[in-house]
Amino acid sequence: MARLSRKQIAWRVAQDIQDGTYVNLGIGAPELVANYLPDDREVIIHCENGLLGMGPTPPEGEENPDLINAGKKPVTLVNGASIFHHTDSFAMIRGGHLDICVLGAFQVSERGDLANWATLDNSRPPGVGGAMDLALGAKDVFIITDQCTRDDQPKLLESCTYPLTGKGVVSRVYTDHALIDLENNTFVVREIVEGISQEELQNMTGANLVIADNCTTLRTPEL
Amino acid sequence: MARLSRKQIAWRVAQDIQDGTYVNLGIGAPELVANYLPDDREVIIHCENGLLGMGPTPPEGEENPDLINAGKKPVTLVNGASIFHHTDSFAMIRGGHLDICVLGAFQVSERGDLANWATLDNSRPPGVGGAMDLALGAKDVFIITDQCTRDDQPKLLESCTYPLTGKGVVSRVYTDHALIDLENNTFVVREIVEGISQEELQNMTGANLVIADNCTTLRTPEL
Amino acid sequence: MIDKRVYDFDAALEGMADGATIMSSGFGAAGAPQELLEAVLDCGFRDLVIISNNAGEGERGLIKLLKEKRIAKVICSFPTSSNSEITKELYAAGLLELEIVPQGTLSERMRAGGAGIGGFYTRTSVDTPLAEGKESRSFEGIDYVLERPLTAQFAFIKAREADRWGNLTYNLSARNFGPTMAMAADTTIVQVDQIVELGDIDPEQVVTPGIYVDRIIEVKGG
Amino acid sequence: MIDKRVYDFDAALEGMADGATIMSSGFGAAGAPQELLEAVLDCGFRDLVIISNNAGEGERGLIKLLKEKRIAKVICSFPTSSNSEITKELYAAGLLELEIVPQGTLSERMRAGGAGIGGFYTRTSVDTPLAEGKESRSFEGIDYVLERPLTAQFAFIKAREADRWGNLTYNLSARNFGPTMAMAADTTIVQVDQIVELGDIDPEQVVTPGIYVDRIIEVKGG
Repeated sequence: MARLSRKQIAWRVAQDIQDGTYVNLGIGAPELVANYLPDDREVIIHCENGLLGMGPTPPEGEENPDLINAGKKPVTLVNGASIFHHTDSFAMIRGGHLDICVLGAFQVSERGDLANWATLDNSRPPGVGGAMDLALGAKDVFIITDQCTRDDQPKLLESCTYPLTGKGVVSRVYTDHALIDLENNTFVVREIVEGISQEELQNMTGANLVIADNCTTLRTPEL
Repeated sequence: MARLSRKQIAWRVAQDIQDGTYVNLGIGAPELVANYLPDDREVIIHCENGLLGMGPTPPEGEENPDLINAGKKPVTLVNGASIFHHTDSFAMIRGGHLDICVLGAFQVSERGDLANWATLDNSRPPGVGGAMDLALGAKDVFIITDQCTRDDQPKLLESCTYPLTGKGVVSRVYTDHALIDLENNTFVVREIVEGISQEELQNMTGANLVIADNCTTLRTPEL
Repeated sequence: MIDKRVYDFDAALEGMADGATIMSSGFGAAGAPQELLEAVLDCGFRDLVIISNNAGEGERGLIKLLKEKRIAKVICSFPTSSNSEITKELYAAGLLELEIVPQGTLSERMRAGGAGIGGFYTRTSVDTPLAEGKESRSFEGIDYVLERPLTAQFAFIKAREADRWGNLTYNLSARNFGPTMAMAADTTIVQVDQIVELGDIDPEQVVTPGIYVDRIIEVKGG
Repeated sequence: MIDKRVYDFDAALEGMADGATIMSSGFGAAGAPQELLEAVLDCGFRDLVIISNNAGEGERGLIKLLKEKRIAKVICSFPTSSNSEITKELYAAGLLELEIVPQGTLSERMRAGGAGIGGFYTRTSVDTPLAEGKESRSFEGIDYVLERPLTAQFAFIKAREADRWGNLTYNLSARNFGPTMAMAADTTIVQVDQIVELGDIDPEQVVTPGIYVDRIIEVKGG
């Protein structure tokens, strides 16, 4: 069955990030988005640990352990970057100044609820990081996730069963099979990857899908 | 009757500011304290408008309109100074980080209440500035004031009649006639200027004075 | 391309209207955006609500707007200055509304507005007339008042340097309210001494990151 | 003369005891005061309460203290790291208490502790398990939870440069929690790459003013 790679999902997200956007890219798959931002756009990447204007990964041997991103990976700064302390960074996040935050998800509900920090397994230590701040603070929250878990459980649901990160915060979900907007407490499918039928997509989803009138095929380069 | 000048009161205050003290000097007479700090002490002067490490008044012609103190007078910076924005400056004040603040007063009560921002005359616009923040934030609040108003009304009272700046905040009062501590809701006289009797001082005060066992003569240079 | 530079005051003030709420940086004259304020005068706007530590100083900026009766209300910590009588005159004549806020509370309320804080508890103003009508509350035996965030449609700021992304540095104690006001307004308009190339400001020395800035106008000698 | 320099770790840690509450700067390994933390290990202190964004990273600092079971509790946003299993093991064995605080709330609570704020309302964690047991409140139809200030007996901070008054600069993103923790602790102890002469740090480039710093120890290559 046709399915986008993580890189392809990240590519698709990148196309939606307009010139002049301030964006925070969460740890994991969202970090890949930085690699696919079109060259003709100036997009300013925020890192929760106090950077605005993150640049590409440094060449091997030129990493600086004091210049890292939220995923604790070495990064660089672009011209026009700024550095600030953590409280100022989260004032920026929580004060609603970021246009977009891209996050991963365990579950998303049709009301836009996001669960991405804890499961129901209490044997492992929980950890929330900046996810709750980002989910509530950014003007738009974009989610990168698979349509289903590895054991074929849908991740897009009527209601989340895992503890929430934030309620009603998700704007748009990019999955391995589709691009889905959250509108009026409904999953509205905008784009579906080639080779997936609407029925197949619905079967992989734990809530009712509405197919947008102008729903198109989700195409990406090979990545 | 023997009476200290403003400069002499400021001199007396300065003697009590120990090496290593972080001190804020309020607008007016408190500003004079900076001129009399003993040379062998490092005292770091804070200005509410975002300076730590205020230096002396610049020579004429070398004033910088962007380098001023809380009284909006041109100042300089000492080696080791730092500059920060207003919210950080008041976080410093309100967070209890300043050792001493020297302020003027309209009235001080025997419970240490301070009134120094508004009278009962409503025809003039009120203005509080940073007085309330300083009065509550500094570890010790020292007051420079005259024992009486120009029309001979006592300024040290059982209770303030003017609107308060802060309740129970004053540690010590330096007047034109005496040095008086606030202890257990009582004015305790530590030093009296030469030529003033205890009775005369009591008659200029609107609350009961207790004379400390070791009360001495308040001596200052001619200034 | 992100380019926040504008080249005349009409462009700087786009979207402004009568009754606008404007935060204006500065402590006395240091850091006061006099040219931006005077452009508002020239544009004819009235009934302004000004949030500023002082209601002007000397002869320029807010004092000019006050003299022309363009300002309906000032939210400030200290409205009068030693070198102007206009605030006293307008207040005595009932032509100017004043809301007095302790200086630290004023600054912290703007920070709260910019940082998504719904309210905070401070000891400042407890047991004073400025706490009247405010909720109070005790934590561990210490009394606090509840203060709410303060935001504005516009912030006018004076800075030293800016690049086209809006990163700012300030000159010495002229920094004062600029960084906080830039966070707290819908539209932040900055007059700068000098516009520099992107990359000319060391990232560690940026005081206000460009994300808080909407428009920059160079005012030489401003 | 104000001289906050100390020359060995015993002097740096003076007054510490078993059960101490310590804020420790750093985001992952960037800005983590590894040598100060390891000095605590060498001094034998136990039952420590650590406030830090992460419960260690790699092999050093907090990880060493965890391995030696010196830490009773960690208040943090994210306790585990990709390169250490010790936190998971201790937690699973019931040997480590964890208090999970959203990262922005953690930082803001420390700021409140340093700035005299009695509490603040934030949207973060509303409708989540991390808001359980906390007061909630609605302002203008938006829900907030009440968060209280966080302070500590000690803050351990890594900085780039210091002068003898304790003015600090930081290196790039190693700045992270240092400036806030310095405000929030009774005693702030800083390990710096380099001690410089008073006056060598431009007043406009000081990130942490010396008023927040109690002791400085130079750790070359730290």
